[in-house]
Amino acid sequence: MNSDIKREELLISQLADLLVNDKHVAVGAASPIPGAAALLAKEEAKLNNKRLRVTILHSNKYNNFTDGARELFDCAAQGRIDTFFLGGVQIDGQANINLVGTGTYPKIEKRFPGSFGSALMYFVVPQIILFREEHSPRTLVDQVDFISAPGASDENIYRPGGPKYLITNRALFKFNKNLKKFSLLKLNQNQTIQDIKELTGFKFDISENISDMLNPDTTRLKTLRDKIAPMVSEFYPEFTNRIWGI
Amino acid sequence: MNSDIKREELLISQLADLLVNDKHVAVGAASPIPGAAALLAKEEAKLNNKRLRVTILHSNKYNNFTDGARELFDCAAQGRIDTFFLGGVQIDGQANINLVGTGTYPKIEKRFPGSFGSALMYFVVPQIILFREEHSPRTLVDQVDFISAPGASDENIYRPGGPKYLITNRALFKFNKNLKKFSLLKLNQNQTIQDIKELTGFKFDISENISDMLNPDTTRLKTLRDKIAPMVSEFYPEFTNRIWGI
Amino acid sequence: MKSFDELSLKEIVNEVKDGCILGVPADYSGVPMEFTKRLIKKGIKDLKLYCLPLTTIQGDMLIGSGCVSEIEAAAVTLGEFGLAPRFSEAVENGSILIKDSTCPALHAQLQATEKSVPFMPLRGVIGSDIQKHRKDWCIIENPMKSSGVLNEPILLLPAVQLDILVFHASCADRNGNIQIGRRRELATLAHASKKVFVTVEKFLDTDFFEDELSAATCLPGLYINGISIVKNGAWPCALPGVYPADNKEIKKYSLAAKTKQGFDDYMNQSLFI
Amino acid sequence: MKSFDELSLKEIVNEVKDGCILGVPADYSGVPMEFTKRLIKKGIKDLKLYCLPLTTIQGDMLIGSGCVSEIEAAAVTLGEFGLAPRFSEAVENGSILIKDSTCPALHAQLQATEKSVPFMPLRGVIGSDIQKHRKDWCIIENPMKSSGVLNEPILLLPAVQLDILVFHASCADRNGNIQIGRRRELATLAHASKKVFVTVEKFLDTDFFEDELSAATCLPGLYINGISIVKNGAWPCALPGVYPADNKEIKKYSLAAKTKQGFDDYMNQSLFI
Repeated sequence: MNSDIKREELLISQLADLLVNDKHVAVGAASPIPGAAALLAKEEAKLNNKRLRVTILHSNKYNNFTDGARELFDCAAQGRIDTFFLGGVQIDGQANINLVGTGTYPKIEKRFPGSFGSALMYFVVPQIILFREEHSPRTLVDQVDFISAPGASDENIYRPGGPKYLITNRALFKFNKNLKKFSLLKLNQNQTIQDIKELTGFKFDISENISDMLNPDTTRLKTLRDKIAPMVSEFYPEFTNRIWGI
Repeated sequence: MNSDIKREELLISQLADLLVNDKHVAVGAASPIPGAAALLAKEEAKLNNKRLRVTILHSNKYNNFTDGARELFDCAAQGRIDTFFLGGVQIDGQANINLVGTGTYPKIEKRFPGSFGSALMYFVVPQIILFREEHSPRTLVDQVDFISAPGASDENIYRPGGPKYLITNRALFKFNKNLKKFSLLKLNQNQTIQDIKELTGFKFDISENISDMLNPDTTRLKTLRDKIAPMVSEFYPEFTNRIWGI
Repeated sequence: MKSFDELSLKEIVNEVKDGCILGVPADYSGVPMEFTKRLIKKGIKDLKLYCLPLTTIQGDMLIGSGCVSEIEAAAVTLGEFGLAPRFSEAVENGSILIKDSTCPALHAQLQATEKSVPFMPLRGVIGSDIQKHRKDWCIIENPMKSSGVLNEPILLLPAVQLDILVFHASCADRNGNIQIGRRRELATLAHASKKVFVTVEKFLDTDFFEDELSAATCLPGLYINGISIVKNGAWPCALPGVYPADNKEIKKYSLAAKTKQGFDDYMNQSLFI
Repeated sequence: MKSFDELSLKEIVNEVKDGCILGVPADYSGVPMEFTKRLIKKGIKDLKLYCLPLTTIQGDMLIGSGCVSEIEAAAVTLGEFGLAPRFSEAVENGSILIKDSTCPALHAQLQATEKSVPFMPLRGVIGSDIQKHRKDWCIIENPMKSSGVLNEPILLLPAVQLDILVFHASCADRNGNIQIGRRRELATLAHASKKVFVTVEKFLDTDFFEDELSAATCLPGLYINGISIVKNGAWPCALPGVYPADNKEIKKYSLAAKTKQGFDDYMNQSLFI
């Protein structure tokens, strides 16, 4: 077994750690790393005699829905999904996310695909994990140009869900709902707090128990490479080919 | 072929005449006579190179729906059903129908099953045919004790549909929407206008071109007995056994 | 570890608590009759039945056995075999509360819960005595400038969440997915229920999701809290596509239940023999 | 007489009129690519695309070819192959109007039409810039005393009716019923559309309604105005359960379409060879 741990493997492992208390994790479009993390967490739950259900929309086999494309949203609104992943062209310090584009809407300078289902999912799924590999002042900004979904809402708005974590290539943040602010929780290897401060466009707190991201142990790495990678190749063949050569 | 025409056959034939301009007729629960009429009309449409779709909820074969029990109502609300049949414990002179019971609600004296889907179907299906075999002052009343669905609505209410005809063992009435009143159109054999007046609990007009209900001709009767009866026996075996001995 | 909970029928019955809102499927969507009899035998009290949209012998038996305090339905009937006698009598003597409704309203109230919105609009119904007696419904003027007519009154129905749903189906796969065919109202019921239990004729050692067409016929296991094998579990009602109704038995019931004494005799026989 | 209309692809294309609202299925529900190319070749103008809830190469091609004036969608993207270049450029230079939405809103607006109600409520969304820019949406205080919270703002979305829907499916039966498997968003689209046309890989000489399980996989012919056989009609998109996407071709398109010239060359080649 190759012991050089890849960046993607570390992220998958970090994400899997956040799913240990879940019963149902759903993964949206174009998300190979969250997809692999969810399947890994499911496999490890089995060993602990627990059940974790994983719905991967991009897959046929791991797509648990039969009521059409709206079922993801209905299911989430019913409170039946514990964790979902969202990304963003821009993410700001109040956890507002922008999937639409840069510039002053509707006069867009650079247009991206659009908001997908974020404007509902962000409100109703208890644990939303923001996932954006690129960690730069361009992606993590002080204020997003367009709010696809707000990080926080007024008291009279129905909102059982919201942002819990933000993970990038360089760091893991926890979102503090009351302060409406991120707090730096973990650093990727070779990153310093100073690095992160320079590369982050918004102000954040530093957690008291800040630590390094730990590499997956041998057992987990073996599960990931031997069992999970082939599963992921069903629906993300390009990704698994690039990372694991399968 | 037995040429003694049964009462049920005459009613089926009368109803089939009302369906000649339809594209889609739907038939609800416990309605063997409307069901047979719809299938007869469909068969005759075919001979005229026209298509009539028939949805019989009580059948598996002739139930065109795949979106669950709500599809009948959604489909009707979309304007995709031309004719539907409704009955009533009581029907009054303004075409209000009562499927709930007699007495002063909620203190019911005699309780019947309930309103089913009448409170929507009566509003959205362009041609509702009221069908009640028993023609008596007990069933055709001046004012129903409970309005399951009103015969007419205010101008600002969305109502593309409503009552068009009322047919009983003894007579066929047409409903005049503007006058909110029935008009006697056809008499069953051996009935006089005077008979009908005595047996009807509400006041009605007499059509200028009142006529007798005509028996089905030999061709239609043959179609009904040879082709339609076996089809109906799939979903109303007791009825077809009683009427046609099959 | 098994990917779902296989329970005994007794365990399912024990999940039903006095006073809860119980989802009741129509006669065409898999009536859990064996479960119903056990529930009666247990002596459940004060059930609130929510019928989608009607009930036949299941509701009549529960009412006749004194298990029901309230029922919301568009109809209670024995179909070809006439009125539901225990229901009619209970309404006539005021021993149960009937919240009279109409089929599409019963669907829409569950769809509101399915979407987690507080209400659903519905056309029709306005001007009926159904609407006049439903204090939990309300009418607003259409506030939507971009659709409909502005001064149009629109009926709003509240979201209703069921405490528990039990239905009978032909089979479940090895992951606890339930084959419901085109009886998709069972999906609506399940989505709107806090807990869902299913009795099935059998388990199939297969995965419905391995094939797109068989996937289309099932209710995903994620909505199901437990499954129990109960052979002939809908009898004497039909299980659509599997077995027809036992009309002789339903007729027998319909005649017996015309009187309280006849009903009691019938139930004693069917529960204890 | 045949129980449905079998049309040529040309006849279907001719049903689409300049300026109409065209329903656009997502990449997982049967994209009618062959139809789309013919529509472009015909020189259709001023289309208003309603995507449920997104579009990929179909929308990008129509936009790049100048056929579209307006698009309502939750996303336009080439998925793994990056941004939809013709869409992005058209938005950036203001040559099309994008009504930005979110997936559940696009579903709900069609469900309103499905039920013929003027609006549907939706939770979430409030406080986003999507909502702030949608003048056709409105917010009311929850008027429902029996459900939800009284001072809660509730978003209402208008019913949207499509003029025409065209999608591609694997097969139709002899009565014009269409096999859609679990792609039930196609049923929602069809219910909300004035006219519906389908291209299929083939006809099967069977009746899906003869069996309860195969019935569950189909969209009833009653919603369909015409069907045409078009082999490989979704290429290069996938037809779920039948063939996968031709990723090589989509990648080729994604590279070509990065410039207007590259796009024109690609389209010339794919339309006229």
